[in-house]
Amino acid sequence: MDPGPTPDLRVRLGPLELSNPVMNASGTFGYGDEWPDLTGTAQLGAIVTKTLTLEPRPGNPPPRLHETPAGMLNSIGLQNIGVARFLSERMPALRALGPRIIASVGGNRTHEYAAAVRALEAGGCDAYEINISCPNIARGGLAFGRCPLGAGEVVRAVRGETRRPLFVKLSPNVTDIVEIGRACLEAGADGLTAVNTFLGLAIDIDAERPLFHRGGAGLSGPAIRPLALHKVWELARALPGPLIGAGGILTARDAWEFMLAGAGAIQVGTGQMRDPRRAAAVARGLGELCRARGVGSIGEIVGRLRPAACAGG
Amino acid sequence: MDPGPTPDLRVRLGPLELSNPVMNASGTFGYGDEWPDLTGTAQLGAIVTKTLTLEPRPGNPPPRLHETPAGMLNSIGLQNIGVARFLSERMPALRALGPRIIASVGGNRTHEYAAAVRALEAGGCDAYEINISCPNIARGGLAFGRCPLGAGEVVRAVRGETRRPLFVKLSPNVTDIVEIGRACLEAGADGLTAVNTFLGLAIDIDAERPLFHRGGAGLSGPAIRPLALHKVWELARALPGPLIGAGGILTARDAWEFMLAGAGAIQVGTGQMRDPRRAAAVARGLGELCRARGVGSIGEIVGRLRPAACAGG
Amino acid sequence: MNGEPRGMRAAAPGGALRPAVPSEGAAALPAPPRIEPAGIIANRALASGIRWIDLALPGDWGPPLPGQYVSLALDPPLRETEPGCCGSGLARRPFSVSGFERAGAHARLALLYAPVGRVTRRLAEARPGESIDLLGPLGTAFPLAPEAAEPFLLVGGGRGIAPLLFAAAELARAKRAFEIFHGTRTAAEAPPAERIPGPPVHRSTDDGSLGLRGSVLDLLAQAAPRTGTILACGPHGMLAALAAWAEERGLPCWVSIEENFGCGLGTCGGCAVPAADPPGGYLWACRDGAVLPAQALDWGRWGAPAAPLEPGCGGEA
Amino acid sequence: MNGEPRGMRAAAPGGALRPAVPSEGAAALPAPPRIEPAGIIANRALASGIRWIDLALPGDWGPPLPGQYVSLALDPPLRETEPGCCGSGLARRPFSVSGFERAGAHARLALLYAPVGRVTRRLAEARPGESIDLLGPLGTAFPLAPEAAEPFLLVGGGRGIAPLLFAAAELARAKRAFEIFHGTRTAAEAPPAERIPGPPVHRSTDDGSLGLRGSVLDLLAQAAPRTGTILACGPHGMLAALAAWAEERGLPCWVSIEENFGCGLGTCGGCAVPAADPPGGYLWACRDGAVLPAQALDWGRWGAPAAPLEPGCGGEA
Ligand SMILES: Cc1cc2nc3c(=O)[nH]c(=O)nc-3n(C[C@H](O)[C@H](O)[C@H](O)COP(=O)(O)OP(=O)(O)OC[C@H]3O[C@@H](n4cnc5c(N)ncnc54)[C@H](O)[C@@H]3O)c2cc1C
Ligand SMILES: Cc1cc2nc3c(=O)[nH]c(=O)nc-3n(C[C@H](O)[C@H](O)[C@H](O)COP(=O)(O)OP(=O)(O)OC[C@H]3O[C@@H](n4cnc5c(N)ncnc54)[C@H](O)[C@@H]3O)c2cc1C
Ligand SMILES: Cc1cc2nc3c(=O)[nH]c(=O)nc-3n(C[C@H](O)[C@H](O)[C@H](O)COP(=O)(O)O)c2cc1C
Ligand SMILES: Cc1cc2nc3c(=O)[nH]c(=O)nc-3n(C[C@H](O)[C@H](O)[C@H](O)COP(=O)(O)O)c2cc1C
Ligand code: FES
Ligand code: FES
Repeated sequence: MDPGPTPDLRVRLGPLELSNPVMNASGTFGYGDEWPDLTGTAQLGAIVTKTLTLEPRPGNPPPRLHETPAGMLNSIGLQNIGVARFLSERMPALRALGPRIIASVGGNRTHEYAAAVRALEAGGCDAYEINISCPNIARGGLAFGRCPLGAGEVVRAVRGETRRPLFVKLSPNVTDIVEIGRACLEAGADGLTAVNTFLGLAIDIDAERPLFHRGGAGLSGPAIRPLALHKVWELARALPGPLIGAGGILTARDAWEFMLAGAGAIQVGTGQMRDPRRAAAVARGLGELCRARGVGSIGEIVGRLRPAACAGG
Repeated sequence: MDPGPTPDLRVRLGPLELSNPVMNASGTFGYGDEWPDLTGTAQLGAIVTKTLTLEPRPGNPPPRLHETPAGMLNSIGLQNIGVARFLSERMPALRALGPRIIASVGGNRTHEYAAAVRALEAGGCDAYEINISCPNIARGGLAFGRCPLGAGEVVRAVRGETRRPLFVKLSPNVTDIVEIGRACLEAGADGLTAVNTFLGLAIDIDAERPLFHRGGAGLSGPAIRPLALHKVWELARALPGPLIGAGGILTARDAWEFMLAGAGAIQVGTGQMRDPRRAAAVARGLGELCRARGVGSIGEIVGRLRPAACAGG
Repeated sequence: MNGEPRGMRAAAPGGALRPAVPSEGAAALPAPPRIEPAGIIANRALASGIRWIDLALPGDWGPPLPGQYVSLALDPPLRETEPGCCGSGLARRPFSVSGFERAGAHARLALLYAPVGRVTRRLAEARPGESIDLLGPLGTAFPLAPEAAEPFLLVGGGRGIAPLLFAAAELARAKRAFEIFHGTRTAAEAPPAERIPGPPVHRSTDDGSLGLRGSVLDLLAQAAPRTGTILACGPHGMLAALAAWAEERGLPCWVSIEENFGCGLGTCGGCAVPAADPPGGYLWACRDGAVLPAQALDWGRWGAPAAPLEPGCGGEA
Repeated sequence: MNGEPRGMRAAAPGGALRPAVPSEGAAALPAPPRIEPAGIIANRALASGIRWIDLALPGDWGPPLPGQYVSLALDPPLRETEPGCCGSGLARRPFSVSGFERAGAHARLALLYAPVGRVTRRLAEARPGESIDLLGPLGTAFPLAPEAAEPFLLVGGGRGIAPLLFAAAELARAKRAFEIFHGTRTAAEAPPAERIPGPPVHRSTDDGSLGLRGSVLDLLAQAAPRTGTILACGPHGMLAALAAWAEERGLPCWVSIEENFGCGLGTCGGCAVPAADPPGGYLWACRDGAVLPAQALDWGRWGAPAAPLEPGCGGEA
């Protein structure tokens, strides 16, 4: 049987062009340079680093992970080696792997985000993903991600430091994600990543304490997939900026749904923890789905979801 | 072995006393009078009716259900026979079953909620649960549940109609559930039920349309349990009113966690769809857990969760 | 407008099960549903993509009526001391009864199933000795009462043959006149003739590899029945076409329908299907059905069930 | 303060695996981890609550070093055309290697496991012929190099005997001096002596039903070793107590530790355990360990792992 022409998997996210729409999600793939052979890293459209802060951070005390039905709670607390060591120790290897490099950036205060990006500018990343949605740190993170003013402030500060493509990673723990997304775009972001983890709780019933030291933690994995998909769809219908979808994606079929809903690219996070080759498999699988469904270029399907039969009610 | 004294399962939710803390969640248990023998309905602390509206409602077109990883999306659309038929056709049988009866009440507009409660007053329910959180209807429901002003307005209107215990069922699809809960209590609610379903999306990838006619749908089941538990804990730490917990509870152990986090009673929804005896089994199981853990009265554990090891960060 | 399914109106308060549809046809009152562990006696392939499972139940279980179904959950029973979840699917899954007999202290229940998704594929791996959580019997029955017009015309598409096998066995036992029409995509998907009770089965296949090349509706049209009672089960498209065809010819037509089920007990409202009457209203496939008179449904308002993974059946539109 | 686990600092950029802890002891460089389907050869009970599984792997797999572990996922491989999920646990589960040998074109890997939860209980039901997705070999090894002080004192609590069995087999083969100390709750939970390579095993039980009544630490204290290298695995409380005991006596002590694992590859940061140096920093149990020198850990900052469902081991505080 003729497999047909090779589908074109290239996508464009505003100023950022990718060889295919699949990335890892930040934080489950280290700095991106580990285990390239095992994981098939070279097959990804882009590598997203663990969220980097200006200074190194030790992260939270254990336990940091807890499995829930079809999901995973984590409280890593942005453990990372800091921008300087990332640039000297990891960036060279990363660059050699081929895919685009997106540096995920975090901070406690607005000026820390800006300083981290400023420091990264020398390193030659292809784009930034500003993490204003980490639920596992005391300040910063989610505090910015739940308020349009705070989100806009961080984005403006970072925008002042770089002309590279700038994505903002949104929190789903909000009444109206569109409002936050809009504030980010208006403040100069090129696009949005949706979503980071949902706030959840696990309990140690013997100690009668929250299992995690910080109380709440972030839920990821297939459990949240329908919720993340809804958030992406809300954003896609309301805003013009390109979207990167994340939340529970394990297979190419899952990725396809996010792309139909409006994501120009997608990320695999928790899926990498089950199978470190997942993201690469999704990239290959999208090609196969294109073939099976007669799609010549994956870009065609982005946002092609028709309205609900009864959108108004 | 001596099983020890029978644990006391009675709980008090503000003005409402229950023989045990287990209820069904609204909407997965019909009007409560179906299949009493199969389900062991008499063993529940309270029966919560399907949400009732003043006039009958046909509900949404099929499909109405879709299974997701460890979860269930539904878009029932508050199909119900209306208050009048409920009172004449179902209430007598319901009353005969023994447990307290909590009428769940919905509406499109504030005055509809009030009118429904007014009409129900004759029927002798033990309490009301005001549903301002249904994601599956065009107007009302979630529209009220996502805004403190709207929520307060509905509660005030209903409070004007009844002196019976009044609970308000909150939506988790908000940035700050405490703010909504507070508005409800200030408007005269006796307590809060948390939570209704999370907004999610399923896609028919062949038709390239949302699977459900209304687009979004509500996610329930174990997938959301860690998220629901976190919402209950947020409310319990901030507000004085009694709480009823719901979201993914399948076993007594799940119920125990919600009670530690601050719920004085709990509801089993989707669990009933897997096993129509679930709620009754949870009620029995709580007794066994009390015995195994040396708890004489289940009320003792409510809200006993100690703070997180590092609450501040 | 009245949003309440008929079944709920017909049911006595308190939940005693009554046939929810006009009960002319029902031979007997259904047994109340129970939940029992069902031991697997045998579990084997019957045709390509079609399997057969024999389950052991307590001797006083049922009896189910032809057209009724049971609802399965595969995971081990939940333990109250552990967090609750669901290895293979959260909701139960419904399956029509394909055969039933009492054998001493036990009852033997047979299901015919297609391994199409999470639960059914795992069911295909279950082995004799394992046990499955079974809720049933549930739902309405085919009208096999004496006053129903003969011959019964049993029309099945693909795995839709499942409830018809049980109906055929009952009809054969009662010495009623009936014919069976079964359509599949290819010969390989057709269960062997000796597994189908009654007179020689009429066959069709999409590819002509067995019997008539065409749909099961073509097959029925070829037989051109003037009288009789149609009992049908199969994919949505086939049933919709059959309903129109039967209506045109004035033949009574009963269909066993499918939607995504939740509770199976008429308590969650998840299985709603558009009713002909009242217009805009719904029936609950789980309790008002799964067997319903074809005219009770508003086929125009009822889109095909959402994700049709089931194998074709000769004739799906 | 430096939040980065040592292992990550030691690892070459690009991710080549190097022993992440001081490598004096490591006999050889570990083989790079691979993902392979592992066929079940046998799967049976070894003692009460303890099972043994033999897995077939490709002949060029590994070899693993004693102390290394593998990471399992039981569900069938995901299909790219279907929604992805996880019947039995989303995350992989880590298990120490208990035995390994090459046998012609295949390699044979043995694990000892306790069916305590979702995945391990389902593993207990898996049958010969089925296949499991296996990632490994992973992590650091016990220091069995010539320069390590003899005798090796292998100290196991409950199922913590698992990695020690492999270490014992290697030590026996290399004709090194060693003793095994194993504590369980009762006699029924102790694997039969003939399954434990080397000299007669010293036993303790909480209830005195076998060997010394008391903890495995009591047992070791009774033996009062003056010299040697401790290799230990068991519940957190036991390891913490042992670490203190060894430190007091100046005995080198290596422990195989547990935390909830995510990736097993040092890329998610989920398995962090408090490091002695830098203070406030963390090691990654999955890649800096699972075998670590006891002094590398800050036991004071490390609470017991959260939900101790594992069977006791004689002596958990
Ligand atoms: C009354 C009735 C009787 C049936 N009798 C038979 C029978 O005798 N033999 C047989 O092979 N099949 C029968 N079915 C269909 C059978 O229930 C489905 O094939 C089965 O539920 C699929 O489950 P799964 O986990 O294997 O598939 P899934 O992985 O869940 O999905 C596969 C397909 O099943 C659909 N589906 C998902 N959840 C449900 C649900 N809760 N209920 C129904 N469909 C769902 C999906 O939309 C998809 O199309 C019957 C269905 C009904 C409603
Ligand atoms: C390096 C290492 C080596 C191990 N070697 C062995 C061995 O040789 N034999 C053996 O029997 N066990 C071993 N374990 C423990 C084993 O991994 C757990 O018993 C297993 O993961 C429990 O899985 P479950 O699904 O059956 O239990 P669950 O249902 O997940 O829960 C049971 C217990 O396991 C814990 N748990 C949950 N998720 C994880 C996770 N991702 N990783 C670890 N623990 C988790 C829970 O906190 C709970 O205490 C080892 C663990 C580690 C870290
Ligand atoms: C262990 C773990 C660590 C994570 N760390 C980060 C992080 O450092 N920065 C970030 O933006 N998101 C982080 N996330 C969130 C993921 O990038 C992703 O947004 C989320 O998990 C949803 O996708 P998934 O379901 O595919 O995992 C982390 C998630 C997990 C599970
Ligand atoms: C099929 C279905 C129907 C529901 N109908 C209602 C309803 O009528 N009124 C309401 O307040 N909540 C309704 N809910 C929400 C549940 O009562 C409950 O709040 C939610 O499902 C979370 O609990 P669970 O995970 O135990 O199901 C419904 C849920 C399901 C699954
Ligand atoms: S499946 Fe619940 S009402 Fe039919
Ligand atoms: S388990 Fe992921 S870093 Fe150790």
